[in-house]
Amino acid sequence: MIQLIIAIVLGMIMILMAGVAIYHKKLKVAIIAAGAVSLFASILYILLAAPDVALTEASIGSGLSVVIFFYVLNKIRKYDTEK
Amino acid sequence: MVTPIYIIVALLGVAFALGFSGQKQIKAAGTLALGALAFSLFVSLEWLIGLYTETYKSTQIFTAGVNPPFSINLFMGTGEALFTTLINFIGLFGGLYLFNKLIKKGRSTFIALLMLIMGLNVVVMTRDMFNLFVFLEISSVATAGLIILNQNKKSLAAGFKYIIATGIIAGILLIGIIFMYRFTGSLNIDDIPTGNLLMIKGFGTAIFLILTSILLELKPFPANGWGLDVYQGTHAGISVFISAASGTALLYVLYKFIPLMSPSFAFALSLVGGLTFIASNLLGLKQTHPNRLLGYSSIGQIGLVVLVIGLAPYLGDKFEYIAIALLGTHVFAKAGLFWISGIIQKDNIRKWTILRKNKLLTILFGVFMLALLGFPPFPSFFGKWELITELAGNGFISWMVIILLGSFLEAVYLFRWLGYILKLEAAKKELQPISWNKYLPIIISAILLIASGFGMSYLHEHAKFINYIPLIVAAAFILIDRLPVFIKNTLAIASVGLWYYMMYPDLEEFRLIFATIFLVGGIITLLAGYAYKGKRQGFYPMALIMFAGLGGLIEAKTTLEFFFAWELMTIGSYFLIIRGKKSISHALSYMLFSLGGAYAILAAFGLATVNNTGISLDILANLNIYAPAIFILLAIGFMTKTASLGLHIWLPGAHAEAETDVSPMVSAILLKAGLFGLIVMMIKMGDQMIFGLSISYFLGWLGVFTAIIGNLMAALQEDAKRLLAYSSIGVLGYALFGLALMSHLGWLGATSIAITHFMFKTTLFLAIGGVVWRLKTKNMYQMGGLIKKMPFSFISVLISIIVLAGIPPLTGFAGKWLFFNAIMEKGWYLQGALISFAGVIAFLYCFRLIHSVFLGQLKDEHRNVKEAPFWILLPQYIILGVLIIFSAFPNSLLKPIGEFITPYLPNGALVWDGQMAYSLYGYWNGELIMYAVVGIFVAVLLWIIFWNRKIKKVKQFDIVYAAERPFLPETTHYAYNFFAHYKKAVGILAQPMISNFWEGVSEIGHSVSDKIRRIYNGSGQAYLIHIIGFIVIIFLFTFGGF
Amino acid sequence: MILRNSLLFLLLIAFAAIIISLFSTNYSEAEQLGIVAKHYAENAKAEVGAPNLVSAVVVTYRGLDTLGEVVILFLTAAIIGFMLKSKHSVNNSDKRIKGSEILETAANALVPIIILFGSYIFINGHLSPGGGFQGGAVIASAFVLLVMAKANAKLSHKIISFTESVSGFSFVIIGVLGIILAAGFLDNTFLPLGKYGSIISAGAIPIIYIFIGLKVGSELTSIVNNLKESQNIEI
Amino acid sequence: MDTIWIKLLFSLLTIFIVLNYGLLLQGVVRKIGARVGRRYGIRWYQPWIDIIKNYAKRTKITHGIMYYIAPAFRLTGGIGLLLFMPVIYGTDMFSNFSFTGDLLLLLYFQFFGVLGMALGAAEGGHPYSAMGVSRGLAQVTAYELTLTLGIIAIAVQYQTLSITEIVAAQQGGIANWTIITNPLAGIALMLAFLAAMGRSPFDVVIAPQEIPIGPPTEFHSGLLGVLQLNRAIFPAAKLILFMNLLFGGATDWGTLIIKTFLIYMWSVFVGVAFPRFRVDQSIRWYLFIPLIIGVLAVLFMKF
Amino acid sequence: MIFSLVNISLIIGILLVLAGIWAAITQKNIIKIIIGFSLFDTGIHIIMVALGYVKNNTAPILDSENLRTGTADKIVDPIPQALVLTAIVIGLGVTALMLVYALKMYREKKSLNINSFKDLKW
Repeated sequence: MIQLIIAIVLGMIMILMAGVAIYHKKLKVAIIAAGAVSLFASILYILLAAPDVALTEASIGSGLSVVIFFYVLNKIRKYDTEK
Repeated sequence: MVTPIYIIVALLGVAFALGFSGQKQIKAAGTLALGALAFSLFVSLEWLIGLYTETYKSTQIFTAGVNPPFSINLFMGTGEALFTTLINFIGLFGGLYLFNKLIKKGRSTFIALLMLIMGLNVVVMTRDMFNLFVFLEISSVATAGLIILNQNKKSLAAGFKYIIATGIIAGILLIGIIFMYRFTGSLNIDDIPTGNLLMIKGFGTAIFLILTSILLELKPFPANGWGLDVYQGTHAGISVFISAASGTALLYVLYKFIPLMSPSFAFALSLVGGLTFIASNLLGLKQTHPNRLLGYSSIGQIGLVVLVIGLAPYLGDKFEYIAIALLGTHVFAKAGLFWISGIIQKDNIRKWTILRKNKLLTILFGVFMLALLGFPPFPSFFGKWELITELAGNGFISWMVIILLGSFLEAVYLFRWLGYILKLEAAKKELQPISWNKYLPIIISAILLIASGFGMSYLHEHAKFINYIPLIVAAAFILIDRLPVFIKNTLAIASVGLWYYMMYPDLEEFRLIFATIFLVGGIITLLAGYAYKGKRQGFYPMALIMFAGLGGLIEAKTTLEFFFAWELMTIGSYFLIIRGKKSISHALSYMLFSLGGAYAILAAFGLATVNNTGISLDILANLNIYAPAIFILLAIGFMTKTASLGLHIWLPGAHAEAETDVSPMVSAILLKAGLFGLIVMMIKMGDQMIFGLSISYFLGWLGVFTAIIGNLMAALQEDAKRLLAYSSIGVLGYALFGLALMSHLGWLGATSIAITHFMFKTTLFLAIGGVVWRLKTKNMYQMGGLIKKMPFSFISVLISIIVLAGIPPLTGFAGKWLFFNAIMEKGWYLQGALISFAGVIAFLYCFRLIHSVFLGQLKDEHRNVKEAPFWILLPQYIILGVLIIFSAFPNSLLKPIGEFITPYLPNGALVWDGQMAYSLYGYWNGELIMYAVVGIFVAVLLWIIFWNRKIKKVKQFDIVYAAERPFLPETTHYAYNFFAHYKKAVGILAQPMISNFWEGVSEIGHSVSDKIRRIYNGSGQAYLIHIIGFIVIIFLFTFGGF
Repeated sequence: MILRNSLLFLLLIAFAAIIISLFSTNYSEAEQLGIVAKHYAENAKAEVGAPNLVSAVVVTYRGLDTLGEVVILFLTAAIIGFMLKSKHSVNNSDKRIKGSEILETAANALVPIIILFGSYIFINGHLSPGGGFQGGAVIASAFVLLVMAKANAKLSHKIISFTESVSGFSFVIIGVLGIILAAGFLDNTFLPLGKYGSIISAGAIPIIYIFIGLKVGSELTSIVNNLKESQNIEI
Repeated sequence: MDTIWIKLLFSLLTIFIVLNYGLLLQGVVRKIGARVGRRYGIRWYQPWIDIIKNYAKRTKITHGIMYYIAPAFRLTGGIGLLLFMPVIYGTDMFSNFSFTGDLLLLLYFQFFGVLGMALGAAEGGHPYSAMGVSRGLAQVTAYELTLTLGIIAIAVQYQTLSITEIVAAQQGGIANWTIITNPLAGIALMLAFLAAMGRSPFDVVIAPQEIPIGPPTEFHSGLLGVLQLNRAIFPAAKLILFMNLLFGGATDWGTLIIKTFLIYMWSVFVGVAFPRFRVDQSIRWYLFIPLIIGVLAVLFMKF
Repeated sequence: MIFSLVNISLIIGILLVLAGIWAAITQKNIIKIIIGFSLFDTGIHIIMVALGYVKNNTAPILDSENLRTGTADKIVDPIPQALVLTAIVIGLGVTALMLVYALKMYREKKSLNINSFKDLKW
């Protein structure tokens, strides 16, 4: 039962975060929100008895891919300020 | 025997190993990569050969040492072997072609190439759905990497659109796969149950998602904007992989899933395929960017194969044959075209004129184009034939129409393009030198295309009897194209003559007559070729292909052979016509009308197989419910060649612009092919009724109007050759009318007109051609008075027009006399009166021709003109000799023809008494009339000569004039707008209504094309929406609701 | 705009309806494993010898997929490298940005530990959750940290790509060894299965995971590195 | 063998008779025309004088070979037309060469001379000649349609194309003449006949009253003489043709002369009464009323 | 029962998928579109894992306990998890590629608006 509640809460947060990711004006925030969706997803994976997936999602989905997003964003911003 | 897994191992291993190499060893690394590709090609080819010769058996390849479905397994059967061979071929030669470019860009590009090919290989072989997904992703990512080879704005935008589109498609595929796993507990394709489950939602939806995403990868209309942008944005060498390799692999995946398709999905699939085929070819009409145009064509071709896959259950055991023929052609031809495009690197098809600086590439371009359009002897010809036949056999008329319409649209832009290349103002720049590694792939594709054409025909139960020798002989002339005209002409005459000689013992009846017109006529017109100097490159192969087609028509025993020959003839004549100076648009319209006609014939032959066994021409005699439709279709097909009213607008330009000796070939000889077809058709089918009315009755009226309009238009022309061209329309109108009479005398008249038309039109075209040859103008008002300079040409024109006009005592009268009697017999009085009216109109242009060219005032600049070359005169006089003999002894010609006709139409035959012919109504003695006329003429002439012994010849301007004497021939020669008053009186009939109609049709097509293509607005987002929308619509279509 | 969005929304609803129709007839919540999964649960010990079934599936049963997955990363890394390679490389030494000292020191201390942790994850992949991908990602994050902390740090492309190639190549070779020595491509049983549940067991799985880990790590590192280096290089 | 020579002799006789008759007709008609116009007019034997005068000219010029032989073509056309037709019904000898061909032969052979003439005139190089030919041909096409319709109607009526048989079918009194038994065809043919005779209102081709225009413009002396011979024979031959088709033919020369004279008068009267058409007008006219009559004639026969 | 863990996860997954698609088809910013794709991917992954879940079963790591009690099949389905592993990595690759594309595209046009890249059309 507790699992259910956690799952529902997680789900609500994820949907909210997804909304932020889509609609927030600042790309930085949007990216972080998207990373958060991934992070919460990995918690959900643990609930779903999938530790391997959770580990992967955490390290890749909310880790590396956010880093890459930021690198690119940073690069674009830098370009803007330089020119 | 090498396990196919080594394809993966080799490609992967080399790709990983490339990481060891630095920029310095890049050449070695590239060579190694090509080596790996060559190895894969070798493996798959070995399997293909082994499986085909049945030395190998199809094999499952297990991984992980566990049996499926517990592990991933690959499968190598004939299909897989064939498809991996195709893919690896493209991989190897595409890599070779791009070698220099890839080396410049570094090893990553080689990695992408290797991975793309490996991915596609696995996609073809795998039996595991998730594995399919992974390797599809590999190939998508690799493609996305290759697209930006040039790293410019366009390729970036295109690549991004490609990634997001394939990304969303892959996601949907993944959803489908996971649900499929959820429902069946297995990821193996072979474990998926088939049957009625497919229509159940849930399970059915999962299958639907899988199938639809595969379909989407094949770029179906309208969810294909991303694909088109990629074709346009990327290097042509990369497009080869996308079009030829990826498309091929995905089609095979679709094929693997055939057992899973529900009938409604299969129907949706074929509908999408058909729509894609038509729409992308329609949209191609307005396209000028070569790569995007090829993209449209490519998508269209793949749509066609999708259509075939959707119809697979109905095609039975022919399915594979058809699909492979169509796909094989697509692969080789499209690869070749893209490769050529990569060499040319022009962004507008109008700038492609530079291609013709390179003869070899031009020939190859033509080969690919003809192959794409399904001309013989390429595989798609047999594929399309079988497809149409099978569809007709199943009664799928609308599919047939879709396929033929789509092919036609494709032909429009491809031939327009070919025309631009061959005829537009040439670019000044030379083509860059092309390295061997760019040539080789193109040449090999072309060779394979031809070889596979022969292969497909060998595999076909009927096509294997096709006589290829004439075609091979014609092709051999390409090899000796550098020899001088004299040698080639002699060889050409010898080969045509030899063929006729060999054919002769088998000839009988109409086949004898038409074989003589085609081949002996061909020899006579070829004689004029000796007048040319230099090499005359490109002429002989094409002329001989045309003659091969014409002879093939005679030899044809089956509908397939007939159609084969018909298409050959069309190609050959197209290339002959386009040799003319301003013939670019005329050649195009010739080709389009011919193709339209050919498709009508194809459809008719297809329909004829319903309820019939075999494809012998005799099945036409034993027809089914479609008989009237077949009759009409065949008639339309043949009438495009005889240029009957409504289908004639191609003719004047095409014939008028052609070269001196080509005009008689295409006019005097080629048009008869249509007549021959009509005769064959009518002999086999008799007359047909539609809504209780005889179709031939309509044909009769059509013939009448063709004759009137043709002759009237001829009378109003300023261009001498155009006049003759319109005259051909008119005369062929007579012939059509005669055939439509469906009576002994009608046919006799039609046949004799066919023969005499051959003779006088050859003579006229050669004579006028000789004049044009010397004067360099075709406008009659710029000529005049040439009787003094070119008396021999004059005499030949004189005799010819007397024959043409049907004035006794020459043989043309025979036709008129026969017609009149036939009309009386048939009771078609009004038509008869009109047809003789048309005959009188012929006098107008006959006189205009001879007057404006040979009589009247000689122009100053023509005072030193010489008589036409001997070799142009010689054929004319040979023919004239024959004409005079036929005139004096009409029964030498008409009696045997009558005997040929009697078995089919015995009633109302002529009764011969020496040279005296009796019909039911009248009588006629050609010989005595000749004697009488000649006698009177000689007597009168002698009288004149006697009385005017001391006659004095006056100078040119010594004419009766009231006021000051004229001194300019230009103002004195009454030739321009010669029949102004006639135009005023009946000009309303000469309005270009038919041309306007066809131009309107073309305009509508193009504007529809322009409207529809606006859906590809260039935004990647819009393309995503198209994809989602496409899925929804197909879902609704398949399931009829959510 | 509103009209367009509402139309798009309708389209999305329709698409949602398709997805939901997946649940309409045959779907029911799973009560037991499917045939294949059951086979794995029962026979994995004998066939593969790895307690972590996910690893068993990833590395052996569906080894070809994993190979493909590695290939995708490899490809992306290669393509990104190709795309970001500038036409004329400018040395922007004057534009160096000083990294924060604290970060630098912390990074120096953390990086080896993280790398060690990553290696642990992939070496134990056949026993516990985790494996080559996760381990590789962790290793990569160590380098990301390094790169972020030290503005001037330069990772050698050569070493990265060498590691990448060696590990990838070895993966393929192990796969081929499976054909030669055992029952098929990527069959892990050409090495002894060893004691169930111990580190050195499960045939070739740990070895493959090591290579996967190295490969994924080096590939991800190279992606980040390429991105980073391209930062200071202008068009 | 003998019959051939006898036939030839009779043919020559036919030609001779018809020639003189034709010249006489010319003279008489011109006289009548003048009298109607309140002029004195020529003498009735003026045509003979004209011919003799032309032959007697000493300067003879030519523009070239085609010009030179054109009169031969022309006269051959006229004589041929005459000889391929049964002139006097019932006599074998005055049927001349009509056994060699039927009505169709005549229909097409009439163009033989026209064509030759046109060619010769064209070689003369005078623009008026070419213009005349152009007009003439255009007009021919117009009335030819009506003519053909009429002839078809007659051929259908009698189920034959042989003139001899057509004439035979009309024997036995006026009531059997085609003009009575098949009035529509008769009217159509008589309308076509007007233009065939080349008289006003359809005489713009030659435009005889004005400056010389039309095919013979350039011809002089002996060559013109030949043409004049033809101008006598050719119309007469046409008259005989129409007589044969519509008015029961003739069994003796007297009947022939009377009938043809009367037929000729038809065109003369029309010519005197109506002003000249332009070519395009005459074409339009022929493609309207006479065409409708012709079509009706044919339809009438068909149903 | 509707409100089971699996069903909730599935709903979350589907909503994420839809949200991702929504972002991809409505947002003009390329980075946002890419974010949409990663949401789409995450959603699919959640669906996949949820579909492999068997109620009350343990993670697919067999310890001696399972083997001894013969309850080896009391685990959740390992296959979807393995597939998701693969899919996540693939997703990362594709996302990275898209991002680099975005970067390069920005360099070309100084814009991240997807509608600025309409040079190729029709």
